[in-house]
Amino acid sequence: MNSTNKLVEEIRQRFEIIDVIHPDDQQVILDIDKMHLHTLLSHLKADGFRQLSLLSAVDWIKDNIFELVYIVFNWDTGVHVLARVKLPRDNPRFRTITPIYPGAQYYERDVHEFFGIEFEGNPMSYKPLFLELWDEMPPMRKDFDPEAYSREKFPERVYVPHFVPKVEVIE
Amino acid sequence: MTFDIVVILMFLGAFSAYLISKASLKAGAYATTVFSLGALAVLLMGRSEIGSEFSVLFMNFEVTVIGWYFSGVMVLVYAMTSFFNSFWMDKMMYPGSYNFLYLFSLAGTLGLFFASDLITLFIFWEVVVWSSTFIIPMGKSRRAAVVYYTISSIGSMATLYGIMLVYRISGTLVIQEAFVPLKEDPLTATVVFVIFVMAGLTKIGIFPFHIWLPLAHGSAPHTFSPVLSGGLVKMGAFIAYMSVAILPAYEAFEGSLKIMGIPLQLYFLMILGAISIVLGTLMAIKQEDAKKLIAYSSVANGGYILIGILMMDQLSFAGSMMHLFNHAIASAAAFLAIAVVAYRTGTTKISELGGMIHRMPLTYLTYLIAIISLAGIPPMGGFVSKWLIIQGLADRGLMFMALAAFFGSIGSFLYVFRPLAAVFLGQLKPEHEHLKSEPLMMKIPMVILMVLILYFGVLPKWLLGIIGEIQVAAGIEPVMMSGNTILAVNGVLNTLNVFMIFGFGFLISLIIFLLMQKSRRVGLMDTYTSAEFIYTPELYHYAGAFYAPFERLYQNHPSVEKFLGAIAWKFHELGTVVNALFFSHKPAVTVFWTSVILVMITLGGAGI
Amino acid sequence: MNLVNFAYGLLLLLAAFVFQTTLTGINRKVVARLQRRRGPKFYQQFIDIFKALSKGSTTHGWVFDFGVIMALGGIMATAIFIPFGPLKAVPGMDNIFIIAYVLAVGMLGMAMSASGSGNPWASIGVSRALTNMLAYDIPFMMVVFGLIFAFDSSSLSGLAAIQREGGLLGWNVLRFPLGGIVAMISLQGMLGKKPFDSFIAPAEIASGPMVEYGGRHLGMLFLLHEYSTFIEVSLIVHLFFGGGATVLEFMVKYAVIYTFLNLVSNVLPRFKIDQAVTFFYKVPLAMAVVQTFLIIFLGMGVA
Amino acid sequence: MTTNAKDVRKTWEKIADYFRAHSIWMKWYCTGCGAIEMPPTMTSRFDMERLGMGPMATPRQADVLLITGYLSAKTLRRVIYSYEQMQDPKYVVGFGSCTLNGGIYFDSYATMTRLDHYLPVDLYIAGCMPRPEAIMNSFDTLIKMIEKGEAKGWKHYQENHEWYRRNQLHSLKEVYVKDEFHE
Repeated sequence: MNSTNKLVEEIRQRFEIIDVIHPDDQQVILDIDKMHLHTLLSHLKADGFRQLSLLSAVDWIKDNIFELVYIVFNWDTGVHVLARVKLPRDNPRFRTITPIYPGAQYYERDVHEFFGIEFEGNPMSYKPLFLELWDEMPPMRKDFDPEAYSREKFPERVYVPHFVPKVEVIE
Repeated sequence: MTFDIVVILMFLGAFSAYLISKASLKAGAYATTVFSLGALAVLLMGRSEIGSEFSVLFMNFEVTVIGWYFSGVMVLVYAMTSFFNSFWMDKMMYPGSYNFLYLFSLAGTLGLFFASDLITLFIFWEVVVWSSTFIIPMGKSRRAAVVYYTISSIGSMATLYGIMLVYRISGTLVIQEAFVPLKEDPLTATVVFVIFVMAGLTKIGIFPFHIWLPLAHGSAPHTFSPVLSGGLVKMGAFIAYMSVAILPAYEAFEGSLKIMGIPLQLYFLMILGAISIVLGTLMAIKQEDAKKLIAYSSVANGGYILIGILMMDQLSFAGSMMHLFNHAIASAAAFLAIAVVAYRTGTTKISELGGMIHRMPLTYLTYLIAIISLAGIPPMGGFVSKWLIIQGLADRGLMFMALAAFFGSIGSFLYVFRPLAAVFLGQLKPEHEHLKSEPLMMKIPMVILMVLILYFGVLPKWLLGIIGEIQVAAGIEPVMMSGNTILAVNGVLNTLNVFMIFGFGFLISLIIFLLMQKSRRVGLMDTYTSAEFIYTPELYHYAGAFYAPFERLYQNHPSVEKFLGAIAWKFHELGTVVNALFFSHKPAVTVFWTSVILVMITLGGAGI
Repeated sequence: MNLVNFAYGLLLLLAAFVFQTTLTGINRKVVARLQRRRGPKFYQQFIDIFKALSKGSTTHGWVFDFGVIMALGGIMATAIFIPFGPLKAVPGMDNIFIIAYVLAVGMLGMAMSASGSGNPWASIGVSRALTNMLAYDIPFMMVVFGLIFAFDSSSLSGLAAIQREGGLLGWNVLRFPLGGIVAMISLQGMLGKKPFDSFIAPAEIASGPMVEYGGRHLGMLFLLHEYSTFIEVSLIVHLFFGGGATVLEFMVKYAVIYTFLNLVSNVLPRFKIDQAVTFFYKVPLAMAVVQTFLIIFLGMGVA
Repeated sequence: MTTNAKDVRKTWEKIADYFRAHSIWMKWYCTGCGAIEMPPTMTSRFDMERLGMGPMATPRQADVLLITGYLSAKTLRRVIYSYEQMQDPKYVVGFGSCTLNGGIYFDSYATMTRLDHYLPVDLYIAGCMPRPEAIMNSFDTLIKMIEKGEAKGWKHYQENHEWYRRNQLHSLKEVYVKDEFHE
């Protein structure tokens, strides 16, 4: 826990951290205000966290927020840092992190495509990535009904039962 | 007395072509066609007058069989290429001069082949060199002309020096008599031989004098490259023939060390020929420009011709003489096909082209037949000549020459196939979608050349008959034929039978093909793409670095060009030093150095 | 040359097809047994070929068709030149250089047709195949050159007859063992068997030149493959194993050599194309040059 | 099966069908997890080559399009493209319950639920996933079907092309798409 403790202490001194969780001795989860995320990531990158392992989103539909998740990794110490920020669910917008991690390009396109979150400053993120010719609401949003979509788009096989066994319910 | 008229007429024709060009460029271009075709007709009709002698002014000529044969090859290539001249008239800077020089160089070659004394030979040599030097920069590059002229002057100077040497020894300039006294003096004979052969090597483009070929052929006007490669290169073969046959080398070098029955001097030259084959092949494989590729193939084929001529025997020599003709028409045809493509698309870069077969099928066929002949595959002419050369080598057991010959002939599949696949086959680029087919005037020479290549591959009797006469004249056993069968020491070749069996196989194959279900025609982009949808034909075309894995094996090779470039650079630096020493801003320095040198010369002269 | 020659030629083609295709089928079974499988029926290869011929096909233009016809035609013509044991369709035409060069017609036809499909995989395959050819052919031709010099004959049946005069020890593979090894390695390359099969690699370049073929085109290519195998193995049998005084002797020798090469092929991995070139120029070419040198300058083994 | 004039095969077709039945070259469209069952089927334990079957590199050479596993909207486009590149006669085998009825992800926004809606499937192999025994058994069935001339999916596709095309367009909007790498 030493290495991460030191890291967290240092970050706490510099940034306003809402919450810190240690799920594992090499992993740290930081909840942070969205104003400070970019400075945090720049700091972490300068500190050796050269790899952006993942950028994804979580749809907290009851709280009416989107949570963006950034995972960065330090190859020297083997520490994962997961930074979370919260966005309002209606008209979700956030600034891009491609100037810090250029590899975020495709993650941002991915998140934009599946959640509809817009990344300002990254014009490429508006291009479709995986879903060809998608015309509905972004499919990973919780209010999207995949089953209805599937029924409408992809007709299901209708089974004609040849033989229905009689089931007697024994009290 | 038809031949003197031809030579004179060609010179007059050159001037009249220039005058006609002043009136109308197209008419001037057609005049080159008319004159060269006329020369061809006269040559063919005048076969009975072989052996006649004539003089014009102070120049003496004699029509020998070999001269007649060489001039026939040359005029044929010139005549066929001249059909293309009219299409480039508006693209040249000096079209009138081009027409003039075109015929002028032809006249020069004719005079060269008929010359019966050494001065005449030299005069016409210079005529050809100068006229072609002025044509080459009309294409892409001026540097090419400089390199061409430099290498040619090595040849010219060598010839001139050789002539003077011979004259000092024998006191005559008549070719047939001048070399006779040399037989008794092997050392002088070696010197004369090396000098004359060097002149030949510079023209035929043998290593290490090959560097001008790709440069000049690659950047000459598209209509002159076929002539350079098919025609003018053969002048070198003529000089090489002279130095071996007329000298005669085998008698003169009777006493020197022999390897497998070949005198050391000749063996050394053969090794140069072998190096040229390997080098030309390797370099041709990695060229990105179609014209340069064929130019390097000329280097390789020059190696074959040289080896064959040096052998001076029944088979290889005949093969070499025949290869000279086959290579002339095949490489002219290949260059012409590329010229058609360049005329329609404006480029000869392999990677910028593709799918030309869908726009100009006849050009494709011409190129195909030409390269089959160049690669020496039956039933085309090139096969017969390469077969003869290799049979001769096998008879003598010259294994290293044979190694080079095998490498060259299999390597030629690689390089000739590359433009075929990347320029003519493959995906058609969108910008070439609306290209027109080749014009009629371009079709005529291509069809004639195709027919000739095929004809002499199937029925080489007539050609080998003439070659037999050449061999008799050179004092060696002529190549034997019975019917259509060529009789070699180690085996026989009946070209007609090969052709017929090939036709039979083709027929069976065609029947199998036609018996089965008809095919469905699909577009070029409807191919297996790992199920991916692709809409960019230009990216879906494999053309650049065709043999990348193979090229990688010899990419860091030593190069004569680099070596010569380094020498040139050192020379340049020396010039700068001299310039700085002599021509500084103080006149006193110049005066000082001049007087120092004058004193040294005077003292040195006194010392002697 | 008259009609009888052509009739013989046709018969020879049929015999070669039946023989080689059966042998291929048997070899598929042998390989299967090597891998502890049951393997297909011995006539499976026939079924495959006829099935391919019976199917519909697509074409990418006239050169795509023409190339296939030219390839099969050229290879069939070459097969006619090959003596089937003592049987010859056309006498006096079994010159080794003629065969080596007529064989190239077929190669060129196939390469042309493959590139004519417009598929880059095909062009890559062709470029690899040609590079491969430059690698294996030169050592082979060098050895053949030595043989021709030694026996003053470039006729296949002539060379075979000379060997048979000396009995078993007269076989060139025993007289010139270095050359024999070179020829066997080169044959492996000619047949496109492992480790020299990178030009038809199915997983990397989607079977290379064959990528666009289906239906009758593919069937004809299978025929072509059978014939070229016949030609190439026959060359070795005639040049190094004394040919055949009878048809049966020829067939037995042929089958043994072919099966041996197949077994070797099945325990080897694959060379990259530049590795193949380097290998051929380092080992077999050196051996071939040494062998030819021994023949020409020392007369070793010539008797 | 009713026999009408169209179904009567000519003699040469019967012979051809014999060849086609005993030489089955497959293009495996390995879209999903089912592909893992193919290596044991091919190698010495079950040895599919003894039935004359084998994998082929490209759809041009293949007779059977074997779809092993889930098809998403994106892969279905490629499968249809591959199918159309194959040469007649061609057969489609749907492998696993995912091609049959959508399997466990029947309600996903991305996966197809029914392959025969888009392509003429000659044979389904049920199971999630079917074991090699099931595969061998089904190929045995396929061989018998081809030999009898019952596997006529490719003809059905030709005759009812409009119906298939309508279904494809309904689910996919466009079959031939331009994706970003070719803009």
